[in-house]
Amino acid sequence: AEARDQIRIVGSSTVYPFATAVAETFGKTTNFKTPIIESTGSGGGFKLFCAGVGEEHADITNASRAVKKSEIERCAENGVKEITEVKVGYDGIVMANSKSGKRMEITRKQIFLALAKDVPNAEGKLVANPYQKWSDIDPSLPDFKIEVLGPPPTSGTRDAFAELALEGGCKQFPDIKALKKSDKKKYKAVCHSVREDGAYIDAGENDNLIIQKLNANPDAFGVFGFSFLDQNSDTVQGSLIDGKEPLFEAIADGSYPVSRPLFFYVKNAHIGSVPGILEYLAEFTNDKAWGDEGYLTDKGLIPMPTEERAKYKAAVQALGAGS
Amino acid sequence: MQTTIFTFTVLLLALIGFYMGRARAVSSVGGDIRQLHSLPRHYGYYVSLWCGLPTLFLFILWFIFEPQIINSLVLHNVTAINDETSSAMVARILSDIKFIAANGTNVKSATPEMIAAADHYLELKKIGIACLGVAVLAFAIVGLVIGNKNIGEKLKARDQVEKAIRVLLLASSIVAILTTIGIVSSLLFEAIRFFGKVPLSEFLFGLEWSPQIALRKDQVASQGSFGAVPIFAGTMLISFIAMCVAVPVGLLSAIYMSEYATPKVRGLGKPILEILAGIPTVVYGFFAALVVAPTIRNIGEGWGLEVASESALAAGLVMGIMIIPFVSSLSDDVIRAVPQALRDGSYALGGTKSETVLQVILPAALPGIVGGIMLAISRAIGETMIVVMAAGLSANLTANPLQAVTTATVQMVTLLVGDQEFDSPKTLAAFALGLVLFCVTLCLNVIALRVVAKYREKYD
Amino acid sequence: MEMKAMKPMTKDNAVDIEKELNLSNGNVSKGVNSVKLSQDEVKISAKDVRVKYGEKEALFGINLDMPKGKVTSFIGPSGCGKSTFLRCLNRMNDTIDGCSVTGQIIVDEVDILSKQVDTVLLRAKIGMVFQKPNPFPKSIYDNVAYGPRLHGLATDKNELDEIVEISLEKVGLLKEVKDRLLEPGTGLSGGQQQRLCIARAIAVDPEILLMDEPCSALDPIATAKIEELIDELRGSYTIVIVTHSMQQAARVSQQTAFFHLGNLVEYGETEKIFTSPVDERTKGYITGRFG
Amino acid sequence: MEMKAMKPMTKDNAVDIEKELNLSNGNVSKGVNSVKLSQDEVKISAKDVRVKYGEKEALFGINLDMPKGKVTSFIGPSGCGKSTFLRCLNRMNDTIDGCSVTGQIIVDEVDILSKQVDTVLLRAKIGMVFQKPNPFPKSIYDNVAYGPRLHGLATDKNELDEIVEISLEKVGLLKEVKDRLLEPGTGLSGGQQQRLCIARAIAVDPEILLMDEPCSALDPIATAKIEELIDELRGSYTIVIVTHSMQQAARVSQQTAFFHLGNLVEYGETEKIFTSPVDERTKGYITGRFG
Amino acid sequence: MTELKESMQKAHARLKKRRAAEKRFKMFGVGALAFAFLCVLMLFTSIISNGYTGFKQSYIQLDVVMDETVVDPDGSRDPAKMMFSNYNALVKTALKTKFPDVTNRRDKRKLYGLISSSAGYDLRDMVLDDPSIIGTTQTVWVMASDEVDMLIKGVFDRTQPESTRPITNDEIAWVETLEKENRVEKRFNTNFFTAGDSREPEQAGIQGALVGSALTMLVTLALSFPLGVMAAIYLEEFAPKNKFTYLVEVNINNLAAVPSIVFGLLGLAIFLNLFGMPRSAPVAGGMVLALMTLPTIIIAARAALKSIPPSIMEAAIGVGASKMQAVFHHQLPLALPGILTGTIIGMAQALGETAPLLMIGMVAFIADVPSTPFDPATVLPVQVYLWADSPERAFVEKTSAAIMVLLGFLITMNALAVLLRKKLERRW
Ligand SMILES: Nc1ncnc2c1ncn2[C@@H]1O[C@H](COP(=O)(O)OP(=O)(O)OP(=O)(O)O)[C@@H](O)[C@H]1O
Ligand SMILES: Nc1ncnc2c1ncn2[C@@H]1O[C@H](COP(=O)(O)OP(=O)(O)OP(=O)(O)O)[C@@H](O)[C@H]1O
Ligand SMILES: [Mg+2]
Ligand SMILES: [Mg+2]
Ligand SMILES: O=P([O-])([O-])[O-]
Repeated sequence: AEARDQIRIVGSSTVYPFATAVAETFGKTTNFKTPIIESTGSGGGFKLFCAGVGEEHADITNASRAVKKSEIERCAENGVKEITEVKVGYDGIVMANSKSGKRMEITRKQIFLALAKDVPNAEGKLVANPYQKWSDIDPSLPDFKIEVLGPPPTSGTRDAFAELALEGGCKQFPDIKALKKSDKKKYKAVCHSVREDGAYIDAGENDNLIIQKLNANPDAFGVFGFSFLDQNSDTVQGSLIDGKEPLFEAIADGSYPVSRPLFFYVKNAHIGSVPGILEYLAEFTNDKAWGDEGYLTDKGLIPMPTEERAKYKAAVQALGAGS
Repeated sequence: MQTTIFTFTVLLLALIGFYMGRARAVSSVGGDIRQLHSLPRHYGYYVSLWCGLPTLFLFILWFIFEPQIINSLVLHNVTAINDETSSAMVARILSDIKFIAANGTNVKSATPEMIAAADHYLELKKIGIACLGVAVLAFAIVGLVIGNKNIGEKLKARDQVEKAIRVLLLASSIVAILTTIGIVSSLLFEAIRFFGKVPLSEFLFGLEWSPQIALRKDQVASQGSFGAVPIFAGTMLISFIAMCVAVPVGLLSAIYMSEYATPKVRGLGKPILEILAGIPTVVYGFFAALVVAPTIRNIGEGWGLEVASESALAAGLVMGIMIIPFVSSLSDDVIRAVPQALRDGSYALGGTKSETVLQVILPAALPGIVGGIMLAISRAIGETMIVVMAAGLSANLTANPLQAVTTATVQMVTLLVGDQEFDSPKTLAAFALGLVLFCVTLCLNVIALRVVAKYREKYD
Repeated sequence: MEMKAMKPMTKDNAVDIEKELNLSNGNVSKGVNSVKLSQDEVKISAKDVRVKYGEKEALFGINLDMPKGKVTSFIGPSGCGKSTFLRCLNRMNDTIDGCSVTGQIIVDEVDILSKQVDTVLLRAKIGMVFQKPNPFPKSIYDNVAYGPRLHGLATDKNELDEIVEISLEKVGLLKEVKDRLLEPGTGLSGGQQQRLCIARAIAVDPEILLMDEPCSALDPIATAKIEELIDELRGSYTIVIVTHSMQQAARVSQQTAFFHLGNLVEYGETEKIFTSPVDERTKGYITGRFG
Repeated sequence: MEMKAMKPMTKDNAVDIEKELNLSNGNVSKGVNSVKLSQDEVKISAKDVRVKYGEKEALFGINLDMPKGKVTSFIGPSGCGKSTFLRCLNRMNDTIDGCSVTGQIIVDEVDILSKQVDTVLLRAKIGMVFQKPNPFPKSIYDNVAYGPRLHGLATDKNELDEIVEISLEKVGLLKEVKDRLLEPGTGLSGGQQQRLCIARAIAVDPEILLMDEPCSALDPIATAKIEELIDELRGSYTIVIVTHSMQQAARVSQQTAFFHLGNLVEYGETEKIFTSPVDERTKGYITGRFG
Repeated sequence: MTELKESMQKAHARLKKRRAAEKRFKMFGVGALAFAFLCVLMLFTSIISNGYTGFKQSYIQLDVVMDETVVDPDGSRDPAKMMFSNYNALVKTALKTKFPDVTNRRDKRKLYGLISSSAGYDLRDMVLDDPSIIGTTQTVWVMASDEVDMLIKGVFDRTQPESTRPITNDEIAWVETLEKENRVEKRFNTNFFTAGDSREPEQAGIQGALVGSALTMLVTLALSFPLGVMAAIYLEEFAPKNKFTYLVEVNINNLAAVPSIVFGLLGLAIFLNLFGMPRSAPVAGGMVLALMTLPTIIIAARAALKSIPPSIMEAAIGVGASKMQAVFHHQLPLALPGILTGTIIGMAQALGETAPLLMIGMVAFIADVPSTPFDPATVLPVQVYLWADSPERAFVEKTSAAIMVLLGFLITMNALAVLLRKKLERRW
């Protein structure tokens, strides 16, 4: 068979817009073919990526979370022993509503109370979430039904939101925090479970659709990535969480609490055999791309601090030297 | 590459065989083709078949067995492999070797032994191809000669050729069976693994569906979060709503077009309706989510009803619109196929058109209409996009069309393309859903076929 | 039956016929009509009935008086317009696109071809039975009850039962199907089906019964039964029957009309038509020279 | 034609017929056969031919010798098995699921019912024409040329042209369609279509021509032409024709066989059958007592 | 009718009601048909009103100095080297000269953002085409960036307060300056039809997906049509009526109800993993869709074959054709129109499918236009799906425009089949 001369990338739909932008520039500014990037979701990406070494397997996988231990094991089983992790930046997860409604100011604790499956009642005992209106939680919050459109349980964004926003609020209850030490499983179950009585609505993976639905329903809130807020700032507004507005700068300096890192993973064994991988990595880690004013920021990526960038860039360059 | 050349060679030989066979047949009767059993060209086909068919089998055998033979030969020389090596390990080494063979020695895993194995591999490949070439050529030529030799005045060439075609026809209809086998087998193994983690009874009768909890390994099914009842109930609710739209609208349109409308209206109307079936479902999805759902919500709230912003009603209504043509086009055909004699019978008794349609034509056309509706239901059950966009993914067990529900296909798609984990029941659940859905529709179809057959017996 | 007429037709006499036809393709059908009926003997009176299918003329002005309470049969070679004329008599031609009927057909002093006439009621009054038995895909009971239900002839279930029973009795089907009134009518034998269709037509209590080759799909025994039935019904109904069998016409009818290529060639007492036809064409057809 | 027989059939004689039928529903058909042919006069010889459709028996042992170069006609009431028997003669029944034929049919010393016989060649030798004209939706030329092409009867285009022309000439269609050989055969009139079908059958140069009610869909003029044609073809072909018109049987055939409910009731010279039938049933049918 | 029988009088009385019922029923029919038409109309208007602007693109006129020190610093005029020069710098210089008072770094970035990043590649092509322009000043029309395009098309409201607008006052001012000088123009977006996918909305084109769809449909048609027809012929004409035939029949009906994503799973397991076919390639996609389409075609083809009058078959057999010949010479050509109808419906469905392709890697970013069925490719519905999921606002109109192209493709495909069907239709 003829050797493959085109990079194949799989993985997260969150990283997809950034990876494609890099791939396109890479294709246009070099003699290599533009890589093919499949949007399979982080988990699906690892599944394909870890299937083995060789022509028919992907070279790079994008992920909106770090690789899991089970996935590393699976990789190793299939002979994918060396992989390199590259963190590319941050993604803010925002809660937003239509501009025709009022901007919401909310804390993570309140988010937990609004969206968790079980919440502590006055005595601190866990009960099924009784709150129907925002104002039931706190009179300062608006007086209408809790209705939040967000990604389904199968989505990485949903996991991140649960971990950062819900757990962040959850921890603030001392009783529950204590649970963390005694019964870690229970702790996680309490902090990560999203209510299923209709207040939280699984709305599929299409964030544009959520935004359009918000426009149609001013009382509803949506949970989605920062780039969608950025692009639709004329119609939707991000809620302030813990007093922080979801702004580019606030996410970049880490003061906005709900943001998560994005990654991609490279299969070392393919470097040198599939042409262009190193050059692609170079393009991605170039400041023109992921720098503070790189083109990826236009696409909504929140860049890492300079030192962190330098660290990953060095790692990538080391790959090239090694082969 | 080489195989392409071989293919063309064989095709060329077959072509030559055709002309040889034809010529031989004609000359065997001294040019008076009337004495031949079959037409000269049948003798041509006959020789071509002799030339091509055995070679085709050879090709197939080669494609199945060549990799296995070469693999075992290559691995034979690799010292890293002994009897205890796990099969996963063997496969990995093999893929490494092939990778080296394809991409050269600057690959990371390239140890000298591996490189040698890769060279060996390439060598064997070359030999294999050469063998294939010789064998193919030999088979084709021998076939050609045998076929040619068989030709004589008495050879029933047409019968032989037709036999071959018949086998081909049979093979085509077996593709449907093979597809089914493929589908079942690609679902079955994963589904069995799923049922190893979640008991079948819980899956079939559990009332709660919540794959989110299962993501955390420790709690898997113990909380009963894999009960498929709400999913199938949702599937039925949405399909039912869709049918409530599609059946009356489709059937009435069909009746109007076939019984009342002028041929012109009918000629134009049918293709226009058929466009509805071809519009991509994403479009319907947007339409349902952004136009229909808010409208329903507004109306509902005007009436003081509790309406979820994502309702089964919105998804069902729009899905109903999408499948209108399945009902209308197929019903139109069967209604027109009802013999005129029945209409005449009713008219002659003083029946009006509507009475005739409702009391005579529809009952007579029922089996066909049921067939069309079955196809429409199939489509409704299999639809994904509209539900994802308009009804959401919450697995509520409810019969209230104003609430959000979800369907089996939607869950399958989300589970399969979402963030999955190896071996997690969450991913495997998709396969189980698929398998159960397959069985359900199979039962539905068997029943429908029986019902239709029964009606036929009664009324034809 | 004259055997001399049985020699194969030669080119010459084929041409003869063609000539005759050309002649009779003229504007008005000038058939021989030996029937003279008094005013109140007449049930149906057709006056210059012409039918066109699109551009194609199928009937060229038919004038015909059919007597009350008797059986009139139409005979003639295939395609001569028998069925077409019969269908005019209860406006069944209305259901055919592009079929236009002119002239007058007077039934009980009303011109049934006029636009004002309500075809629904007309057809209830003038029943029709078709060549191929066409029971509805319903139970035997529902088949017969269909008409009465449509027209609301019964006020309650009992009355309806009675109508069904009487109608089935009249066609001699009752004892054959008594136990299976609720089974589908399509499950009956051909002859039974045809009698069922007649019962269905009778159930709305019509005055006239039109039959278009009612026996041509039946075997001899079934045919015999139907013919017997026609004979019994005569008197209470005015019956018009189309048949391709001269034997049948001779057996069941009192008046016979012979059609040829859209014209009424000859009309008279059945016996007279069959024994001493006036027109050459009638003679030719009867004696088997053509047809 | 005896007018006394024309009285409507009564219940009594319907029962009579039923009795007769029961009698003849026995195992073997013991018809009257007045035809005695010498060995080389016979073209087709049927011996104890029985046909079943699934479980239903349609023919109960038919024995019949048909003479070479003459026209044999089958008559009888509807459903008596005429078509079924005719279709046995060129194995057309093979195409019907569940139809089983036993017995022997000897044509030119070969039993054509045996498995060894190549039906394709057989049907080329024994042509068939159907009740409804069924030209292929192709050009007139292709219709006629279809058979010769199938069997490779022409080595080149000229020869094929010739075959087509001769066949069309034989059925008297050539001068009518000469200029539009490439127009579709379905555009012809009914009579022309039927002649086209005959031409198509003749084109493969068969020895026997089977015709199943070839004129029943045609008007009198077209019928006359076909009958004339049959008369001309006789001699070069052995012709078997099914007809429901006794007049036609009388006009075109030399031998007539009368079938009734799956039995051959009577077989003889046409003239004899029509003037002095031996069997009661034949007499009843001929004189119009039933059918 | 002078003397009505008593029973008839009753009937007469009911007549009015029955006539009313008749009228009502007819109105229901008209209503149903009208409703269905209305749905078609509504869907079309919503798509077209959203999408027609996608066929236009804003261009901005700039005076660009083809500075030799940028384009060809070492003066070698070597195309291989000039290939990678920084042409965007030329655009930036041109903008800087046009708006000299922009000095702030942030503002400069905004200013450069007016122009699409494709401008540099356009300039590169110009230079490589004709190196003699190096050193001259060229007046060129370059593509505006997606945000400016949205502004010019009026999607962004200029009157809104700046903070709630995705575009700043400065940017609006610059665009208005350019507009005043007639340096802004909306043109037909040929690029949309000649380019592959891109992350920049203004550069994104449909050609890759269009060709991908065409190739995929070709594979689908080439497989499902003959297979379907042959299977139908076997089942309708040759198969003995036994258990096996029943099994096949149930199977085929059931396959029609299998969710399309399951066909994707099948394709992944069989075609990719077992047969080793390339990922993301139209061959594999076409094969998966062919399996999905097969039941529809078989069902339609069987119905079409069934409706051919048996007299044709009899005629052929009567002159000595074998059954096989009769079927292939007569039945099949006559059934073809009906078979085509089934093919139209089946192919229409296949054309709109996304879910099964997800499993075999066709839901992907692929910038290159495929040229063979073995090249990686996406298809139109996938492109629609991907664009619909992109954050950039300009992709909204692109999505609708892509849907319009998809519908155009569908209607063309159907029209071709309908024409063919008309041609094959024969009356008898
Ligand atoms: N629906 C129709 N459209 C066009 N022409 C028709 C139609 N029905 C009948 N015809 C023509 O009108 C003429 C008379 O037909 P009609 O059916 O009345 O004949 P018929 O005497 O009943 O013949 P048969 O004995 O075959 O039933 C024929 O030439 C026929 O072709
Ligand atoms: N394909 C079939 N399947 C089952 N029964 C059949 C089939 N064809 C004919 N029959 C039956 O066989 C018997 C003889 O039929 P056949 O068609 O031979 O009668 P026929 O004499 O040609 O009548 P007609 O004059 O109406 O054509 C009839 O009872 C008929 O119902
Ligand atoms: Mg008639
Ligand atoms: Mg017959
Ligand atoms: O596709 P995701 O894994 O980023 O949700």
